[in-house]
Amino acid sequence: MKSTLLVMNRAPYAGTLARAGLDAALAYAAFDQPTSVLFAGPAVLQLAPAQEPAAIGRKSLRRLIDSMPLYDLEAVYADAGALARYGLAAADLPAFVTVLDPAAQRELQDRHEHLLSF
Amino acid sequence: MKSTLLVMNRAPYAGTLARAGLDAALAYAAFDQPTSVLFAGPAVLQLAPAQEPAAIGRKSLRRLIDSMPLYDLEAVYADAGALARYGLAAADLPAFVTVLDPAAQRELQDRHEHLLSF
Amino acid sequence: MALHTVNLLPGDDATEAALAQLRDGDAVLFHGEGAWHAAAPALDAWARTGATLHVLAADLAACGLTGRCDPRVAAVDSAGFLALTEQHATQRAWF
Amino acid sequence: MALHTVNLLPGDDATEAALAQLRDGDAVLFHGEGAWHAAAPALDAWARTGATLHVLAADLAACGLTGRCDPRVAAVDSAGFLALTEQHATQRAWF
Amino acid sequence: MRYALLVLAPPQATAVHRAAIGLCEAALDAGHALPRVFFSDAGTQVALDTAVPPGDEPSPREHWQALARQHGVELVACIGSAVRHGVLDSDEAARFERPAATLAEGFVLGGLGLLVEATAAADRALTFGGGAP
Amino acid sequence: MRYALLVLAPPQATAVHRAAIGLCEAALDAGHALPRVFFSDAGTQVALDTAVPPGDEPSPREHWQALARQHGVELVACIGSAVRHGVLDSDEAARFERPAATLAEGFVLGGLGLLVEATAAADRALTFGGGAP
Repeated sequence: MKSTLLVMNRAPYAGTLARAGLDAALAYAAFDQPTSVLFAGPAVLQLAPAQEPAAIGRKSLRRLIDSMPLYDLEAVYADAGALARYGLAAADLPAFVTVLDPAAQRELQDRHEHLLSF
Repeated sequence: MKSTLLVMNRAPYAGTLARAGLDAALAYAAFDQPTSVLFAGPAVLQLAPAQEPAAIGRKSLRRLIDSMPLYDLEAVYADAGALARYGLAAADLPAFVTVLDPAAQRELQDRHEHLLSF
Repeated sequence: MALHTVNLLPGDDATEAALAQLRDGDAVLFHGEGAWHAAAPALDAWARTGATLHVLAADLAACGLTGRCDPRVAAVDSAGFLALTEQHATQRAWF
Repeated sequence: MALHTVNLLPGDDATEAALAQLRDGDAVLFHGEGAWHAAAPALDAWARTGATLHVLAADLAACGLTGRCDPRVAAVDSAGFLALTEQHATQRAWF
Repeated sequence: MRYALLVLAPPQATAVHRAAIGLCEAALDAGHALPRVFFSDAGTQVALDTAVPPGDEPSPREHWQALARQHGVELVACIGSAVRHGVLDSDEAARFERPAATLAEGFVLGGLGLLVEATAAADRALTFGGGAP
Repeated sequence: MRYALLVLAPPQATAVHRAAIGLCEAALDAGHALPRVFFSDAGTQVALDTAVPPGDEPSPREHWQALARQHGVELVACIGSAVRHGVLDSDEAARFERPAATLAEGFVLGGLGLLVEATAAADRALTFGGGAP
């Protein structure tokens, strides 16, 4: 067993990589691995509220993220700089998400044995 | 028959879109359409000299571009700002390529009836 | 006059080149990932160009921004997109 | 200490975030589109971080930069890439 | 007016395909001509018959097929791109000794000349790209 | 040491696949263990048997297959991603009523548990992504 940080980098609906990353994070949690998730860069857009992607043939990733605590996955972090770039406020995010500055993101990374990037 | 400007936007070997764009440009020229090509943004890297992509399983796009005059395709342009960003000099480019600033790029666009982007 | 279809995230490094190609009378249609512009600080630079700004409604909804769309951006459906292509002879696709 | 594998073009909008994550003792491996850094003005910002800089030789050759590689960047083959993964416990992949 | 479309985005970029399909429907409803859509590069993957979209949502492929059925729009996948992306009609499957064709119903393979022909005859040429992975 | 790899890049990103394959070969030559490579999202397309690479260059698929043959590396394509991308083994082809399997020799389909298992047992976990279209 290794502590694993999954770093999300993609906006939610450009392709399917964002969804693949979330599915992987839920799998790590479901297999009882010590799991953390960092939403970095455009991936903070996955956290945006009120997403309604049915008309583009997709399911809401925010809804999937909201289910993370059901998998005991609550070590979930977001990149402060990216939130500002895209005009997202802390109040827009799920309550269990912690906002981190760059130095804190590096500390988070260094606390984990493995990193995977999506 | 319509005058057509093909705008290239992609670096040469990230995927296959750069190659698809060049193949399209050569097809327009081969079918005797009034054809121009603009290398914009990362696509100016397709013009870089001495590309040797055999070890990554690809064929040189610069070599393909060098063949454009054989198809009577010499209305070929490159984005000045992008060349500077990537450290390319005018001397690095094929002799038939004309470097354009943003205003001249817009004039080029406005002289064509159709634009296609790659 | 040209229609610029913009499938770029706010802050994408192609933005600067796109902004330099906008002219009075041009129209911009944000779609796909471009729809995030409708509530992003980066919108200001687009609004200063003199081009009219539009966003595809389905993509705006996907982003959760239907109720938060900047008033400088008009949401359009497919018929509105068609009208933009009728009014502008050429399209520059940014993606 | 971490290995940062960088498959980003010079000027990519993810660059700023990547630079902010570099520390003394880290290594950077430019590969894929990242290999264009080996002769681009954007390299300076990477060189100022204190991380060691490397580029995959096959990608450097694809870019036509084998003879133009900045002296601050070391070209490595697969064995050199392996050594970087042996020396650094974690990898941050930027793409 | 007469329209011609070039689609480069992979089918995973569902938003891009929806935008293109919506435009086609609007154009045809308004009485414009739109005889052909040309798919190139990763866009040809939308014609891959073995791709199974998730869940109950109709995929871009099914929307394009409906457009072809209802309006007679010709859907051409660039043959060069298609074979690289695993999209083979029965001729190409035989040529490359693959067990079965993978080209979805409603699509045909064709050369770049069909793109040139389409835009040369059109008043409007539109490109749809971007998105994915 | 023991390595685990996650590959997300589509096969059109040949440079990324070459880098990953080169690293695998170097690791195995140096005596490291590398029991499994896991392909997810667009990375699963490398296992699409109907894709025909251009010209005479060996494709990423053929390089991965050689690695599996020579070193016994298990090549697992994430089943969820694979079926979306048209990569079906015979079971999935039957389930979704497609005429033939499209999974290339040397690859297997499997769930995300196989990724979790691989990295949990590894000293090094590496991701290969980016590139294309």
